[in-house]
Amino acid sequence: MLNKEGIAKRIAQELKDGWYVNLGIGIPTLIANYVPDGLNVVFQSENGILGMGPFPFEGEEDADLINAGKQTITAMPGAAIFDSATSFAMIRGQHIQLTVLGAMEVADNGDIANWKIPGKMVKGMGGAMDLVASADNIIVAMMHTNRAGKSKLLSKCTLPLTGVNCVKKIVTNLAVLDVTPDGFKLIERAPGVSVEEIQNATAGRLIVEGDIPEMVV
Amino acid sequence: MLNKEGIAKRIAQELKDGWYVNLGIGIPTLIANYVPDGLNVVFQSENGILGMGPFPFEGEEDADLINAGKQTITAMPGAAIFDSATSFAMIRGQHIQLTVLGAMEVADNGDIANWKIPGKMVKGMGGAMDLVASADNIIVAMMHTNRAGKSKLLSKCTLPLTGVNCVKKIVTNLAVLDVTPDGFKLIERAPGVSVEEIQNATAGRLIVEGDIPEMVV
Amino acid sequence: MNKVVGSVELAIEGIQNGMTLMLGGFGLCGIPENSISALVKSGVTGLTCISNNAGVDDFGLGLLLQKKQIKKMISSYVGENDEFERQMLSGELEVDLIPQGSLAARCQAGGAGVPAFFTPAGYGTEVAEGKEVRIFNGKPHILEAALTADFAIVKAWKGDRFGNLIFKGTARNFNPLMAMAGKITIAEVEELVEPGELDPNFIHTPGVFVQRIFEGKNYEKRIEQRTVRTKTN
Amino acid sequence: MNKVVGSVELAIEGIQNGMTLMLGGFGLCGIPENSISALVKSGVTGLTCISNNAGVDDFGLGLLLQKKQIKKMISSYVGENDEFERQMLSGELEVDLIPQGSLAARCQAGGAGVPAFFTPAGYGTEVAEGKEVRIFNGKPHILEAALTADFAIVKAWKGDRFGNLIFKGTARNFNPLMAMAGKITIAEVEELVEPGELDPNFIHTPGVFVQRIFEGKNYEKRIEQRTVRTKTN
Repeated sequence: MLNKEGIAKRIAQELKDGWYVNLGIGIPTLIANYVPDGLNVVFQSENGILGMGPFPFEGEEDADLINAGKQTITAMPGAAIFDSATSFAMIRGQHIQLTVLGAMEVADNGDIANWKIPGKMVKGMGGAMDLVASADNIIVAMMHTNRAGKSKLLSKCTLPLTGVNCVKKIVTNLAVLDVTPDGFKLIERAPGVSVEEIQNATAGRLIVEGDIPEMVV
Repeated sequence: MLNKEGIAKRIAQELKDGWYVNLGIGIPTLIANYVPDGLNVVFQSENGILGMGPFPFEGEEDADLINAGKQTITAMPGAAIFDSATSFAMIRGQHIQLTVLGAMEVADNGDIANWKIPGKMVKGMGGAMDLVASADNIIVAMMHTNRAGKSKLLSKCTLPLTGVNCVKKIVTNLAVLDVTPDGFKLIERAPGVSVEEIQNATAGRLIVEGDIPEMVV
Repeated sequence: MNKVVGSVELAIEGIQNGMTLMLGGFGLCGIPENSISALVKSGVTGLTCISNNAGVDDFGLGLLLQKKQIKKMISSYVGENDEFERQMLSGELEVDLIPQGSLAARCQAGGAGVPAFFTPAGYGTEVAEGKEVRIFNGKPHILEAALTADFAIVKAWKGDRFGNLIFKGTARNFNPLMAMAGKITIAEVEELVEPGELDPNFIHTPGVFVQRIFEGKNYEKRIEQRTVRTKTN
Repeated sequence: MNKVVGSVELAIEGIQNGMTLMLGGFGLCGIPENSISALVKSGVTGLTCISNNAGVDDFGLGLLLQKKQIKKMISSYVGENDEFERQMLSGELEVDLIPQGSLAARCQAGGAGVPAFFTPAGYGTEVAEGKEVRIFNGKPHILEAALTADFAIVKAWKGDRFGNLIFKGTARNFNPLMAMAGKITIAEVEELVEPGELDPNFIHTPGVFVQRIFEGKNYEKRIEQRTVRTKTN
């Protein structure tokens, strides 16, 4: 089974040289720490920067340089800064090769819910609806089940949707799955996790074809 | 009767302090030479500059600094340069207080035709359609009649339209006229021009109420 | 051409009860601190505020919320604010949540005279309710309307007397878009300069979009999430 | 991340007969001179060119027109070009004339994933024929569709290896918009610099929009209308 860092590490293996990547808050943010050596990847933050670098050294924080999580950041050499409209032009216009974000629920048709729980305080969707509606390549990073032990991979989302038919791949603490027209297709098992455990933790349609390799993280 | 410079001088009297103004090619361009002393007016050229200044001194021409007529220009202190989309955002969003342009025909409902003569080479509308469809305050600067002596102030345009119900005021070699719901309203006569001469040269509905003063240019 | 106003009080003159305001900023980054303080002092109420976020309890728009001066918020994300939550759950405060990219594009469209446009964002979600859906290139889109405001209030790094503005870092965010969309746009700047001091090639907001400008005082520029790394030898 | 291509020939590789190109520039100001010359040499034909203007007889897109490599022009103004006029009147060349502001906005929309938007420009004229009309705030608008291109070719002043671009003066014009709207965007620059040399705060076109970049040679930068004044004592 993977922890959060493990999920981030596994997703980092999906990165390709030259990609522009938008990382959501939470597990996705950790991916920046695991970019394979020699790979040039540029991180976009939707509040208006391409070429986001690591956190600043203590004492070098700049209130005018934050990411979409409102954290102080740095800019890499070759960075570019722009307004929010230009930022979402990049996203909506499909100039960003990969979006990784968290989710509360994913359905086996690629629907995603990650912004609202009825009856609870709603904080808002931020940029998530634009990101999922626009990106060609969306990976969801999340735990396979919620705190109550219930599956987050469903046949139909129960929570208000963030986007429809958009998720392409899911990396959880248990598995890597592709979203296909026939449902979740199991691609890899997390270390030490059996196909049965994944089947038990998946409420939506799950396709298991042949031997499922254990992932190398 | 006014010559082209006279028309420009008369229109310059319409300028107000602090206005942003877009001047079309031809007579309108001349207006920049007659801005009343003490009035601060900023000229926009739709290819992407606010704060267009006079032509450069000989030897100081910059191929990268032109106006929408493709003429070499200068930039005033406090100028701003931007792309074509931002430029027309200013125009379409009604941030420009006055647009002055030429016309082949104006109808007494404010329609304007100034871009195309069927059967002749069509050069294109450039920014004229955006300008007339957007601006709140449009003055047409033109001769009252065409080279064949026919009126250019009509009850209905005969040429393909550039815009509808948009012209607010017309300054010709003969007169100043407002476009009202009831037709062209004569406001001023050019020096030495009689009301009868203006009536004879105007094919559209013309409203003459009371004494019509002679303009002071 | 001199758009400089002598004080923040003069800058916000004319902002009346029930008006719609746009306020630049992302979180607490790039917010018009001086203008917000003056709005609090002015006691103006019943405001509709279009702003990506709603500040925190004791800073930014949170200060207006504390005094119950805001009737409605139009935002994309409003977490990190207890008073906001209380007013929203009690029904005192109306909240209209909009996808962040649509919010940015709707402000830009408002400033650019584009009354409506199609976007894929929000299709199939409650954001799309009541909105026209149309398919382009096989993909469903929804029609979103432009946003404008009685006043837009933005914060820039430097600006000149003509209203030309430049922003620093990600404090740019929504500021240039909202500057376009205000019937009257107020810009507060950290440094007011003379026309000609800013390079015409590198103006972020051309002065035509700005009606009033002033140099703000005592910027706190509070950091919401101070994240750092430590130097290793 | 290195988008630099070693030659203009490599830059235009993949541009095939019948493709749609966007080319930046206003008149002869800010046009991709090196790329146009290479296209002429390449002999590629049947092109649809989206460009505000069509050059003059012996410069800019006029060079491609002379060789009859262009099938269709999408422009706002095409005067000052005899060969263009001849081909247009003889029916050899298709011409689609678009209001300049709509052309700019349609390119920007294409790059921004906005498939269509409403504009007042052209309502009541032949430009509106066949287009949806809708009234907003009492004013009629027409629905205009986004434009995209197989390749966009732009000219910048400086650019870095990541494709970040800055433009000089009014040579900016359509270049940043078209850079957004190309499936593949080629940037030729007067000066190629290293990442970090351009201030991140003042990038006109972020590198994400650019796929190939090279330093052009021997820019003529011809002036179409040389207008000057004389110094008086």
